[in-house]
Amino acid sequence: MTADGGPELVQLLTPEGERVHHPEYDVDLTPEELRGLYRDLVLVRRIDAEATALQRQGELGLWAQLLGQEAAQVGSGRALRPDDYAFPTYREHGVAWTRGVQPLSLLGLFRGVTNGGWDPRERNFALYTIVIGDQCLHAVGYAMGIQRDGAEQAVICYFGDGATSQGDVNEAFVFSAVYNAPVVFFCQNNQWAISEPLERQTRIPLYQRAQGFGFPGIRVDGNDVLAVLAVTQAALAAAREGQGPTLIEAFTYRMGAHTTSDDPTRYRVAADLEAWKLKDPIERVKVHLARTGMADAAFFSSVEAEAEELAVHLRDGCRALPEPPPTSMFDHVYAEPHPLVSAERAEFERYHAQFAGGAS
Amino acid sequence: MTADGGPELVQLLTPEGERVHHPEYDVDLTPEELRGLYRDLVLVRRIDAEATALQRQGELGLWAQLLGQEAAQVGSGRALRPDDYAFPTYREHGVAWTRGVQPLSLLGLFRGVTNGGWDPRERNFALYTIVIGDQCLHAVGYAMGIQRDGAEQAVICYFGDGATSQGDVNEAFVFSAVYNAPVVFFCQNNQWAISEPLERQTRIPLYQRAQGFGFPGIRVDGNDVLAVLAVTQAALAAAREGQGPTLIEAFTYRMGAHTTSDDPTRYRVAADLEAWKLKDPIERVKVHLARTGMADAAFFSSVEAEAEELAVHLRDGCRALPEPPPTSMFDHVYAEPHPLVSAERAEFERYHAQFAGGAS
Amino acid sequence: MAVTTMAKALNAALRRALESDDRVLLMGEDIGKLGGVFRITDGLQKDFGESRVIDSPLAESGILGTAVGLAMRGFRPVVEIQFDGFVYPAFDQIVSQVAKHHARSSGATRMPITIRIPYGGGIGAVEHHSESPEAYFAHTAGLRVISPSNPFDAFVMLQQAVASDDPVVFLEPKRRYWDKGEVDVDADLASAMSPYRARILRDGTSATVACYGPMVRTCLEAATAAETDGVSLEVIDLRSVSPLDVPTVVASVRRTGRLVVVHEASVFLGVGAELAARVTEECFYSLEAPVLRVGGYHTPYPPSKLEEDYLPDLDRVLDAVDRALAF
Amino acid sequence: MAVTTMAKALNAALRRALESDDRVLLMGEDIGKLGGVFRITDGLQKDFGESRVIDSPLAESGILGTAVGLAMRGFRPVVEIQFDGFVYPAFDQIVSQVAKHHARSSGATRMPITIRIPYGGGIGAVEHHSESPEAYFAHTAGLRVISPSNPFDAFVMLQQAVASDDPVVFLEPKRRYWDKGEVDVDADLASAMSPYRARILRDGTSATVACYGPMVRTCLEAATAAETDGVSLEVIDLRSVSPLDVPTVVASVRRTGRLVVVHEASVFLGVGAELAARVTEECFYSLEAPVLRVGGYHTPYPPSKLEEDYLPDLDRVLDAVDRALAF
Ligand SMILES: Cc1ncc(C[n+]2csc(CCOP(=O)(O)OP(=O)(O)O)c2C)c(N)n1
Ligand SMILES: Cc1ncc(C[n+]2csc(CCOP(=O)(O)OP(=O)(O)O)c2C)c(N)n1
Ligand SMILES: [Mg+2]
Ligand SMILES: [Mg+2]
Repeated sequence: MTADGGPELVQLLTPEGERVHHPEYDVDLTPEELRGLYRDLVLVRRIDAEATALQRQGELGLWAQLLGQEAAQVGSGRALRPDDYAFPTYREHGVAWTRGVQPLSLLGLFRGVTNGGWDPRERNFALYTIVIGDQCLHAVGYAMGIQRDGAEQAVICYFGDGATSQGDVNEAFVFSAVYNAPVVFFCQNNQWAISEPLERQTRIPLYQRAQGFGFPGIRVDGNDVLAVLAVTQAALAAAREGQGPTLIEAFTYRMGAHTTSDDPTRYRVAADLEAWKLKDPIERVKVHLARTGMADAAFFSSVEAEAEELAVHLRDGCRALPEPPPTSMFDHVYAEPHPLVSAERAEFERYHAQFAGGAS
Repeated sequence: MTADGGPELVQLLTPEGERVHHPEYDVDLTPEELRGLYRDLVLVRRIDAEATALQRQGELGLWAQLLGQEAAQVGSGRALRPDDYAFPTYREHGVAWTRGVQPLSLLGLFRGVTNGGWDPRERNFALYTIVIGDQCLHAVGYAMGIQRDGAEQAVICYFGDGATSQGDVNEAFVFSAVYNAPVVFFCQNNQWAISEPLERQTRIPLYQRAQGFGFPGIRVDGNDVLAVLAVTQAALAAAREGQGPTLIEAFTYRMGAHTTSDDPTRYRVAADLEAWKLKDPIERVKVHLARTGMADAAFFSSVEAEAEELAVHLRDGCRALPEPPPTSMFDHVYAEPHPLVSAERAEFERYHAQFAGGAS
Repeated sequence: MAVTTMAKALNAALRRALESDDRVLLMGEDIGKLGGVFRITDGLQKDFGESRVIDSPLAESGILGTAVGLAMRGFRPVVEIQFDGFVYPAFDQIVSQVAKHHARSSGATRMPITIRIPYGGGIGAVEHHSESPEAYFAHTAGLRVISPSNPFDAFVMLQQAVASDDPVVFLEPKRRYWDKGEVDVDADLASAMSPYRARILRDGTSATVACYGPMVRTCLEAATAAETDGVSLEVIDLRSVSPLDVPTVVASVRRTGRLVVVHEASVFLGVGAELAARVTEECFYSLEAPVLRVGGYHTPYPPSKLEEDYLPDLDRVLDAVDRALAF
Repeated sequence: MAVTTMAKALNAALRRALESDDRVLLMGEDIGKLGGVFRITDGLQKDFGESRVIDSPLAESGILGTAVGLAMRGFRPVVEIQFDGFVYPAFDQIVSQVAKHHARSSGATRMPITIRIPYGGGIGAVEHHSESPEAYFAHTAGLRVISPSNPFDAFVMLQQAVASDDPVVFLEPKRRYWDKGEVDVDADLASAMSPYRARILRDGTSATVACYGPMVRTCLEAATAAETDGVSLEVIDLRSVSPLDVPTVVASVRRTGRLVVVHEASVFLGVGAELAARVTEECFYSLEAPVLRVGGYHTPYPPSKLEEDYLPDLDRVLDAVDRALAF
């Protein structure tokens, strides 16, 4: 496999910040929109860095870092319309940001105060899914629902390179192809599934998987926010227009550890990381903005300031996240009354009432 | 999808019995070998017909007919070497025949006297697998074992068009590709999964699925025993030589019901069946043998006589199949002693001892 | 009131569900033109169209996983698993997603999914076609698990399952599909008994027999036979295995002093274990004998020629009753 | 004899298994260079090679399904499921194939597969990383299900599991991975106690407490605390949940008259239900109180800030003991 993504890689902005053209894909953004993307990238990276720090400080039990995948997430997330629907894994903090999900609400899961964290309906952004691949079928089911409602909406489904080995992901390919469902499969190939390199999951580029199911697959430079935006917009438009599914492979790199529990020095060489640093998704946009005069120093420092503010907000907010009352675990097991859960809750309350203060 | 299999279909013997050439695949058989294949086809069809009749007579609870799929099974089965290993579904009576499995032992499962019926190790022919797709992973695991033993053997795995939708089958594709395992995936596309036509499983020809996983896929005329033999021999040889997996799609047609419990008139039109009758897998071999003078009337009637004998053997043997003693259900739950099973067996015996005669 | 089979009653229930709520969808293998291998969905695709009665690809995880997405979109999917032994490929989606989505979302996302599974043995089938997987689901928080024993309950309970905002595993006793009974097809759902309540089908004084699904008829027959020996059995159709209607059983056991639980599933960690443990806890001083259990053995379901030896029958129920009475 | 952690003891056991039988293979996600997320396979790929310590694609059904094929070829696969909550995608292969192959083939095909699963809670993890799925496997005929509670048992029992000709679900109490204990790494396997026998860890007279895996330490601590109140608890480490060593528990209950069963899994249809039902049946006249159960609630495993409220702890065990004594 080509370490640089190969000739099939769609790119609109080189690592050096040069705007290039592609025969099939393009975006036409105003300077303001470009600055907006830059701002997204910086803020998303900052959320990630702050959450990582909060984990180190013991405020979070775990954090799944997105470092290096900002462009893949912001580019695809910004391609969505508000009424499109996104199904994330556990790492799509950048997509969450583009959907308008409160960054603070992303922390709850990792702090252990909730298994969810937000109402999926509010921003058409599903809850994080931890079981690898499960959400791909949910995405297809949701897309089948859109078809039945006759709506002009699309679904995007995120998953990793490792996930492509799961039966459920492949079943999602089957169902979406057979029903021609309006869904975009967005695979962030960050080259690693924890400690396993891509070669443990496939021997050909992942975007080619789609061919086997009869729908288009495309490989995009996942560190190029413009290319990702362009490619995702096109795929979503095709889905909305009834052309069915597309698989997008965003070729990128997990620059951090798998999660804060992971130690990548055990399984990968530092040189790779250095090579990928040269392809940083934010740097190239910054260079491009600066070189073309679309942004000046004042803009860059205003974004920095905003990032700083966001970090403070996260820091303070994280510590203030309310702990759920113990009895809340009984609350939503069922939507309708359930005698066993009621009895166990009562027993729980009786038991805790014995102790001074008791549990709520 | 092309109803006739399309231009990609490998064919060596036309429905009219004409021997044609293919740029890539060929077989060079002696007249005796050709007659042998004819004999296989006729006997296998007869086994199937007799078992179907036995079901109608109440001797079997069920039978999964192979009518129309004889060439796919005999051609691929005869491509195997004795030390290759085959993993069937529940319909591979023809493959079983080529492996030398006693036809009578196929009936046990359908008569309800066993959940198995033969010792898989004797003929390198696994037990029938009823859960759709499960055996594909077993086949890959077995092939991984061959690799570890440094043996020059290959595995063939049978499954249907419907099975291609199962997660497990696609995981088998992933594992075999990643490990380059010596396995041939042999998909009998008989156009139906019970009542569901191929379109419910895929929107492109099934052999193309392999492309998505990075190994070759090929579509062969499943009613052409010579083409199936040639293509399977080539794929098995490649596997043995370390070239990894191949997917063969044998394009054929289920001429009978799904099983004796099924009523295909509810979901398919008679005209299809008529069209496929013209492509009968046996007729074309007979015409070819007769036309080329490789076989005469005496040969054909000797095969008929042999088939008749086999039918009688099955009929008599089926009725004589021993019923398992009731306590046999406790016999092989575990390989090592298990107190619960022992206790239940003792209780079972105590209980039955109460009645006159008792259970064994 | 009309006399009909359980199969027809289930068909009528699905028809009513499709008619009364256009968010109800059916999905499964062969449920369209074929009407399902047991014809439970017979004619429904013809009348409600392919978009509401959906023949799915052959993939159970796919069926349940897309059902989750459809539920998130506001549909009420009713999925058919062709046979009990084929539900396991969907186990992850059922246990980790269907069962937990509602809690995970703090109530935001409901999972009104009905999982219909023809289950149990007695029809002379090959392997994987006769299993009783209810304990797996009953042990799983977030799921409800119910099973009708007769056409009337089948008709009402299936509609109740579809109308429920919780996921319901709806276990259809396939060997009772052709049993007949009276069904009031105009029955008002609102006034129907909760599907989670057990029903005393026969009053008795000597011992209580609790059962569900396919074993109900067997136990009723056992009670009739016992009567001739002067033994009066109270027969309770549990109807729901999760939740279990413990109070109804406890009240009965307080009267009779003895309990026998009967199901086809393996006794070891079967539903009977839970009922035995709970009833013993609540009736410790009224029990005159330990709760006895009659069920399948700790073996795979045997080949069909042996299923009569494997499945609890009238005699095995009476044997357990005798043992309970002898205590 | 050396003092070591359970994690290290398990590693040593795998090393011994790989050394002593070249048909033993390890397979799983991240078990190679990384040594598994808990480092249980640390260093093994380096020493035994990629062909015997196999990093698998990310697919649990694939892992178990290929293990079946490897077993048919005469290998003894030891597979690692990364966390309890990720075993469900493999459920079909485990229940329909691994568990049933031997019976289906009338003994011709053995399935000497060990399925290692770090299980249980208490480590502050996110969803799906703290579950206790043992009841699903224990209810499944054809499987054996065992769980060590200390480094020594971990060392011996894992080797016994690998050496067994039956499939063994080997549940590793992940929150006890770092507990230390004495391990005799030269211990002779042949003379070791059967893994299917329970062990009385502490004699007592007031009541019996039966537990396994992660709860053993909790129950021993409870027994120590109870002692100061003059309550003498007999603590039994069941070690195996399928088969259950009922005779050992029954003999104890005959002496103490009371039984409390403790596990992390949901009480409803948990292993405690089966033990309660069986012990009650066999000790009907010696029980002075119903068997009481302490375990998880009928809820999904809660977010980690609530896990202390969810998991049985010393106080909840003592509360149940008090209730049993008060009967
Ligand atoms: C079914 C399942 N198996 C195992 C895991 C443990 N696990 C969490 S993340 C991960 C690797 C995922 O790799 P990939 O799909 O490439 O996504 P990435 O983490 O790189 O974004 C694994 C094995 C899981 N969450 N779910
Ligand atoms: C997991 C599973 N789901 C459902 C079934 C029920 N079933 C038996 S055969 C069959 C259709 C199989 O179609 P295909 O794979 O094309 O093979 P064919 O029967 O045509 O040879 C179905 C749905 C099953 N055996 N296993
Ligand atoms: Mg990855
Ligand atoms: Mg087919």
